[in-house]
Amino acid sequence: MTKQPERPNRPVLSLHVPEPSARPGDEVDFSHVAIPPAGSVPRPDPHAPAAETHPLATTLVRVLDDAGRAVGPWDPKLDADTLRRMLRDMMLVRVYDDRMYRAQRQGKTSFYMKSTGEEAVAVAAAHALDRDDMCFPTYRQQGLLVARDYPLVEMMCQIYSNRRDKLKGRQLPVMYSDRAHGFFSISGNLATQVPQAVGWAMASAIKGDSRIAAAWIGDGSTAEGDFHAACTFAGVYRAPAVINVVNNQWAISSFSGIAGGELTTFAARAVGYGIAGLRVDGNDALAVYAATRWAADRARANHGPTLIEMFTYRVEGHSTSDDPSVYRPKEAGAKWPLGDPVERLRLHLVALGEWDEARHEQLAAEIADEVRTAQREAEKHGTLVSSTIDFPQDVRTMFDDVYAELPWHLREQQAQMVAELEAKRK
Amino acid sequence: MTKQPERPNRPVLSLHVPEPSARPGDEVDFSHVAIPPAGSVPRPDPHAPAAETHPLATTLVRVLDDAGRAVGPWDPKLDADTLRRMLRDMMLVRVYDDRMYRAQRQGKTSFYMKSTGEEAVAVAAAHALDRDDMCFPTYRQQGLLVARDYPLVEMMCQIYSNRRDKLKGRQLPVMYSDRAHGFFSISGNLATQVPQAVGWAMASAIKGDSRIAAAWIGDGSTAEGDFHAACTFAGVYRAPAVINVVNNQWAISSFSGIAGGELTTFAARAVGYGIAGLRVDGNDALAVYAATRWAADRARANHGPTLIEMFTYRVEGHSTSDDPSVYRPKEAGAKWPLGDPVERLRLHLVALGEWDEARHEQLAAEIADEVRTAQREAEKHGTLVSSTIDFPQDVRTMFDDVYAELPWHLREQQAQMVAELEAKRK
Amino acid sequence: MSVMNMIQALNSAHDVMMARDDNVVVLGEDVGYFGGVFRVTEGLQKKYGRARTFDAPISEGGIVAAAIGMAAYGLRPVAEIQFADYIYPGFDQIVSEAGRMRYRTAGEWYLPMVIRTPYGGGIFGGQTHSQSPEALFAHVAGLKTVIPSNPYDAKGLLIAAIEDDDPVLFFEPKRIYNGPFDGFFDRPVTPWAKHPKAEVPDDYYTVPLGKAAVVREGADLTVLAYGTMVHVALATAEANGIDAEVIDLRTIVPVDIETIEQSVRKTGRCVVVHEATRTGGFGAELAALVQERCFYHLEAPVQRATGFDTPYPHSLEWAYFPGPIRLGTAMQKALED
Amino acid sequence: MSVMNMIQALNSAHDVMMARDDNVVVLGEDVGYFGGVFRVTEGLQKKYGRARTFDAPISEGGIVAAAIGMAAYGLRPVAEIQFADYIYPGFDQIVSEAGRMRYRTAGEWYLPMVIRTPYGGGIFGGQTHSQSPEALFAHVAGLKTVIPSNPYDAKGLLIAAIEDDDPVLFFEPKRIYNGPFDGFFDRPVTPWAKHPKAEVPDDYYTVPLGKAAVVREGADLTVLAYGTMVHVALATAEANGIDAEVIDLRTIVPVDIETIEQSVRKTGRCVVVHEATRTGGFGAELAALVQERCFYHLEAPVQRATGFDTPYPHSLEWAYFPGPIRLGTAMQKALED
Ligand SMILES: Cc1ncc(C[n+]2csc(CCOP(=O)(O)OP(=O)(O)O)c2C)c(N)n1
Ligand SMILES: Cc1ncc(C[n+]2csc(CCOP(=O)(O)OP(=O)(O)O)c2C)c(N)n1
Ligand SMILES: [Mg+2]
Ligand SMILES: [Mg+2]
Repeated sequence: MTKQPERPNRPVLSLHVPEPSARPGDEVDFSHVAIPPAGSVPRPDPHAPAAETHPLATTLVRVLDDAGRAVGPWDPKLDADTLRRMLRDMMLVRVYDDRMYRAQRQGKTSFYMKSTGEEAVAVAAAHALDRDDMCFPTYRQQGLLVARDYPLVEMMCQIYSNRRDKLKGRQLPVMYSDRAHGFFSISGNLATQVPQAVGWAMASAIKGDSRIAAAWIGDGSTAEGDFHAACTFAGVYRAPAVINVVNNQWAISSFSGIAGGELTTFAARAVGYGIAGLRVDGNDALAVYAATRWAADRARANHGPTLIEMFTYRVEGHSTSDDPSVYRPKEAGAKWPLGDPVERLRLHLVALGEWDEARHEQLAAEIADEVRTAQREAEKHGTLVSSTIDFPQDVRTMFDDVYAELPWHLREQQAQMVAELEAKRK
Repeated sequence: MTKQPERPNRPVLSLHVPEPSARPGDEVDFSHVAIPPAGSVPRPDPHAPAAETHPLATTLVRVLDDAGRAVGPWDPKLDADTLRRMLRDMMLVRVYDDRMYRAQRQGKTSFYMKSTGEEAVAVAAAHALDRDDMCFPTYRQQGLLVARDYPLVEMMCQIYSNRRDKLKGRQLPVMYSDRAHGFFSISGNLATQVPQAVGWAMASAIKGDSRIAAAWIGDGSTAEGDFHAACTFAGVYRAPAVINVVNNQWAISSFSGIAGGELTTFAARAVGYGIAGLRVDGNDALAVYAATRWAADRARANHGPTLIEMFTYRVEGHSTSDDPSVYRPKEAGAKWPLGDPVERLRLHLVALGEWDEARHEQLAAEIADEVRTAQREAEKHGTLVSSTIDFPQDVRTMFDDVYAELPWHLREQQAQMVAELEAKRK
Repeated sequence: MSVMNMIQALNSAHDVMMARDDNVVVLGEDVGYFGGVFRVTEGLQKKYGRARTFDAPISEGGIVAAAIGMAAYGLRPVAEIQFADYIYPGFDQIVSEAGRMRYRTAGEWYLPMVIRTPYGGGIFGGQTHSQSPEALFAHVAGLKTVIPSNPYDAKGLLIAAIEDDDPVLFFEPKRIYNGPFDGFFDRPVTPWAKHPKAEVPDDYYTVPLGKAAVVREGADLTVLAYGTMVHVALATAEANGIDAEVIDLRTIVPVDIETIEQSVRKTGRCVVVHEATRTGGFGAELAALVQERCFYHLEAPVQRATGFDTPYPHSLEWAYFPGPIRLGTAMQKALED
Repeated sequence: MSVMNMIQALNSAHDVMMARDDNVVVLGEDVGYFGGVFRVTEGLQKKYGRARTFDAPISEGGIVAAAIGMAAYGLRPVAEIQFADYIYPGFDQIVSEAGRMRYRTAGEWYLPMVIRTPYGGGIFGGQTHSQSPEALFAHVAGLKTVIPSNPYDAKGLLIAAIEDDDPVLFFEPKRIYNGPFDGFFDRPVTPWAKHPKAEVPDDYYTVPLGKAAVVREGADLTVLAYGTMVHVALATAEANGIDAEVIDLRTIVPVDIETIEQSVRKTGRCVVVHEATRTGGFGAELAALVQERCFYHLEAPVQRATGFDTPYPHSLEWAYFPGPIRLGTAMQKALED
C-alpha cells in the first residue's frame, strides 16, 4: 500500500459500524423506539398524491390502543366474524410453527422457520387483499396460506419433502408455492420476488386486468439491488403493487442498522422514489389490514404502488439453524413494546364483547386438534428421514420440469441415475 | 395464458409509460422545469443532521443569477483567479470535446463522448475537492482530468489507442484512468464505480486517512442496483463520500422519466436513505463548487455521505454512435432554460469586472492552440486506424496484466498469437 | 419473401409474433420510441402501443425480473439487454430464478420468456461491447441458449424462442447484423443481400430449437461453430482448400448431439471455434462431448480455436479475434496430428 | 501445531493475516459480532475491532464492490459471501470489475482481494445452499479460483490467496467443514481429528496457488478432483480396489497442467469429478485439456462424473450427489473402454 500523504490540516476519518442497543448480557433496551399513540396518525385519501403519505413514512399507523380499542381514522371497522377469523388464522399459524419446529428438532425434516410475533403481517394482509390478488412472499408469510385456506396437510408435506409433497421434494422446507391460492413460489434468494411481483403487476395492467400484486421482503433484504429495481419499476410504470417491508429488526444476527435502519425508516425509501409510503405497527392486525386495504385501493385506481413498512419484531431465532442468544439478549422478544399480535387482537375482540376466555380456550383446543390431525395425516406420506433412506419420491422425477420436455442429455442422465440406484440396491 | 376471472366490480388497470414533454416535430417544452431564483435556497451547516438538507433535495441550489451576479448563502466567494481558471478549464473541455469528436468523424478512432453543457459539473467539483481526494467518474467527467492538469496529450493518446496510450489500447476511447491524478478507471459497465467509491471511502476511514471519495453517475444509471448498494453502504458506515447524480435528463434515447424522474427528484433518493441530499443547478459553476465543498467538509468531519443531484442537460448526442434528433426536438439543447455553464461563468467574471471580451478571445485562441498542438503531438504516436493495420502496440502486451504474473495458459496463447502474426506477415 | 439483413429479420420476428399473440410484449433500454440502439425493435411501439413495447430503466436485473413476473402472469415477454456485456446485473434473476422456476414449482409456474442480446466482437467495441458470455448460461440447467448466424435462422429461431415455454437466451452476433463477416477484416464486407439466407419469408415460420444445420458438407474434418464463427469457418475452409464439414449449432443448449456425432464419426477429426475466452468456454463442453462419444473414431485430438483468455482488448481486436489464421491453424493441426 | 477442522483452520488463517498485516479487513453478512453463520470469522471482531471485521448489508453486489474499492485503496479485503448460491447478485462486480481492473488500467490499479464462500452439497440444503458455481468464474479471465479439501490446505491456501495481488475466488466445500466426507452417506462420518491433514501449524505458512497435490499415487487411472470430491475419489478407489492416482487440483484457475499431464501420460486413463452440473462444468475444460495434450497417451475417453443437469434437489440429494457409485462407474468405464 502506498503511504498516506501528509495532510496535517485535515481531520482524521473513522469508520462507523452500527451496533444494536443491547448484546447478550446487556439489559434489553427499546428506549430508542418511538411509539406514537394509537389513532394519532391521519389517513390520506387513497387517491391523494404520493407526497401526502410521506409524513406517514416516519411515524406509525396504529389502530389498537393498549386497552384493545380500535381508534382513529385508520380503524377498518371490521365485523366481528372477520376479526374472529383473523384471530383464528394467527393462532393457527403459531401452533403450526411450533409443531413444525418440533418436527425439525425430532429429525423429521432438515429445516424450519417460524413467524412468531409476525403473524398479523401476513394474516391481516391476506384478509385485506382480494382472494385472487397475487402474493409474492418471503419465507415468513405462511400466514397468507393459512388465511387463504390452503390445506395444512399440503403445507406439512412440503415441510417433510415426502411422497405427497407437490413440489416433489425439490425445495427446502417452507419454500411453498401454490398458484391456485395466489401464493407465488418462495425463493431462497432474497429479494428476487419483489421486482417479479412488480413485473406481474405490470402484466396485469398491460392486460387491463384488475388484479394487483403484493410482495413481502425483510428489512435486511431491502439492501439487495432487486429491492431498488422493484421500487424503481413500480414507480416508473405506476404498477399496481403493494410492497411490504417486514421490518422485524433482525436479519439473522445483524440488526436493522446494518441495512440502514439507524438513519431513517424503511418506509422512508418511498419518499426517495416518490411513491406512496406508510409505516405501520405490524403487531396491530387492524393497522395492517387498514394499510393494506388503503394500498390495494390505491393500486386498483391506477395510482401506482405503495411501500409499507410493517414494523414488528422477530421474537424467535432466524431459523432452526440459529441461536439468537449468541447475539442479542435472551429476553428481547418478550419485551418488544408493541406486544404480541395475537394477544392484541384477542383483547380487542374481548373489548368489543365479541370474545371471551371460554371461547378462546375452545378455539385453541380446536386448532391444536386440527394441526395434530393434519400432522398425523401428513406423516403417513413420509418424512424427510424416511425419504432419504428409501427415496419414496419416484426418483426419476428428478429430471422432470427442468424444461417442458426432457432433452437428450437429461434423458441420458436419468438412465444413468436409474442404473446407479439399481447398483446400490444390489 | 389462463383466462382472466370475471371481476365486474373492479376497475380496469392500465400501464403508465412515461413520455418526455416533446418528441421530434413538437415544440420544445421545458415548462415543467421549476426554477427557483438564484440565492433563494438556505444553506444548512455542513455538520447539521441529514434531515435538515432534505428540503434542499427538491429545490435547486443556485448562485448565479441571470445578470451573472453571485447571490445568496451558497456563494462560495471565490477569488477571481480561481474563477478564471475554472472558466479556462471548461472552455478547454469544450474545445477538446469538439476536436476529439471530429477526430472520430475523420475515422481516427472508434468512438467519442462529449460533455457539452455539463462542463461545470466536473470542472467546478474538481476545484472544490482536495487534489488527492479520489474521483470515481463516468465517461462524461473529462473535466476532472483537465482541471487536475492531466496532460491533454495523454488523454488524446487514450482516445487514439495509439502507441503512447498508457492503457495499451485496451480500453474504449474516453475510458481514462490515472491514479496519480486521483481519477479512477472508468468502467463501461454503468454504476459499478459508485459502490466502489464508497468502498474506497470506507477504506480511507478504516485507515484513519483524511482523503474522501467522490463519484459521478448519470440519471439513467441510478436505476442500477449498484447505485442502491452505494447509498446503502455509504449511509450505514457513514462513508466519507460524495455521490453525484448527473441528471442531464437523458440516457441515450430515454428521458429521465424512465429512471423515475417523473415522480420526484434524484436528490430525493437521499431522503429515502436518510443521508444528506442537495439538488444543484449543474450549469452554475459556483453552485456546483459550493455544494461539492459543503459535502466534502461534511464527509471530512465524519458526518457521512452526501448525495448531490447535478441538474443539467445533455446538449448533444449520447455519443458518436447516437443521433438525438431521432427521439427529441433538434433545438432542445439550445433552449435549456438554465443556459450554458461556460457562458454563465464568463458573464459572472465580466460582472465582477474581472474579465472582458478581449481577454476572452485571447484565452479562446490560446486554448484552441493548446488543443491543436496537443493533437498534433498525440497523432505522432498513431491513431486507431493506423494501429489497426500495423499493430504498433507491442501486441504481446495483450497478455500482460490479466494477472500480476503470466500463467502457463496465457504464455501458450501468447506464443500462439505471435505465430499467427508471423503467418499473417508472410 | 423479402431480402432482409439480420436486424430486419429479427424485427420481422417481433412484428409477426406481436400481431399473432397479444401476450407478446417487448421491453428493454431504448427499445421503445427509439427502437433500440441496433434498431431491432424499430416501429413496434408505434404499431402495438406503449403498453406492449416500452423503454426500461437501466437495470438489467429489473428488466429480467419484470419479464419473469410478466411471464409468470402469462405474458410472453421479450427482453432486450442492450449488450451481452451488460447482462451480468441480471445474472441472478436469470440463473437463480428464470432457470429454476419450473423445476422448483414442479411445473406450476413456468416462464415463456426470451432474453435477446447482441454479443460478440469485431466492431471495435472494446471490453464492454464485445463479449461472448454464452458459456455462463450453457452451464445453468433450465435455460436454453440460441445463437443464429443468418437472417433466415434469426427470424425462425426467434419465433421458436418466443413460442417456447421455457426461458431462452437469444444471443445475436452483432458483427453480422448487417452482413456476413468471414474474419478477413482487411477485405471489403459483403452485405446480406448477396447471401441466400437473406431471403426471408415475411410471415410466420419457425426454425426449431435444438437442431443444428450442416452448412457445408465435407469429408476430412468437422468444424463446430455458431454465430459469426460460422462464416469464419466457411471462409477458412475455402481459403485453405480443406474439405471441412461445417456445422452451425444454432442452439447450444440443448445441443444437437446427433448431428455432431454423425459428422465426427464420418470425418474423424473435429475443431470447435468460438469467440469467447478459451478456458471454460462452450468449446470445452463440445470437445468433452466429442471425445466422450466419438473417441474411437477420432484420429486426432479435438482442437479449439477461441478468443484468448484476456479481457477483450480494444485496439488489438484483430490480433485477439479468432479469425481465419487461428482457425486455419487449428484445422491444419487437426488434420496433421 | 494444533488439530483443527476446516473452520478452525480458516479462522486461523484470518487471524494470522490480520495480525501480520493491518490492511487485511473482513466483511460480509453476519461475519462481525456473530462470527459468520459457519463461524469462520469467530472472534475476529473482538480481537481486531469493528473497523476491521464487520457485518455488511445483504447486498452481495455491494459487498464485492466495497471490497474492490477497498482493494483499490490499498487494503486486502476478505469478503465472505454467505453461500455460493448467493454470489450471483455480485456477479457483475466480480466479472466486469474485479476480473478486469488490472488489465483495463494496464496495471495501474490491481485488486488484492479474496471472496470466500461456502459451496457444494451434501448437507440437505436444497437448491440454494448446495450449488457449485466454480465453472462460472473459471471462464472469466483475471480471476483465480481456489478450492481446498482439508484443513492444512485450507489455511495455507487462504493465506496465499490473501497475499496474492489478484482477486481470488475461494470456494469452501462446506460438507467437509467438520470432517472429511467420502460420499458413503449411510456410514458414520469421521471427524477431521483422525485425518493427517488436520495437523495445522498455528502460525503463518502458505500452500501455493496453482499447484495441485497428488493425494494418492496409482498406475491405472488418473482422477482429477477438488473439494469434497477428493475424499469421494479416494474412498471410491479403495472401495473398488482400483489403483487410481488421485489429484487434488486445489486451484482450478490457473490449473496445474504439469501435474495433470504427467499423471495422465503415466496412467493413460482419466476421470474428472465434480459436484457442479455437468454441461459446461469445469470437468469439460479438464476433459478438453487432457484430450488436447495427452491424446496419444489416452487409452479411453476421459470420463466425467458430475452432478446432474438439474437444479439441486432437496430430498433426492443422495440420488443427485456424485458419490462412489457414480464415480466408480466412471472409473470402471475408463478402465474397461
Ligand atoms: C441473496 C441472498 N443472500 C443471503 C442469503 C442468506 N440469508 C437468508 S435469510 C437472511 C436474513 C434475511 O433477513 P431479513 O430480510 O430481515 O428477513 P427475516 O429473516 O428477518 O424475515 C440471509 C442473509 C440469502 N438467502 N439470499
Ligand atoms: C450495465 C450497463 N447497461 C447498459 C449500458 C449501455 N449504456 C451506455 S450509456 C447508457 C445511458 C446512460 O445514461 P445516464 O446514466 O443518464 O448517463 P449519460 O449518458 O446521460 O451521461 C446506456 C444504457 C451500459 N454501459 N452498462
Ligand atoms: Mg428481518
Ligand atoms: Mg443522463
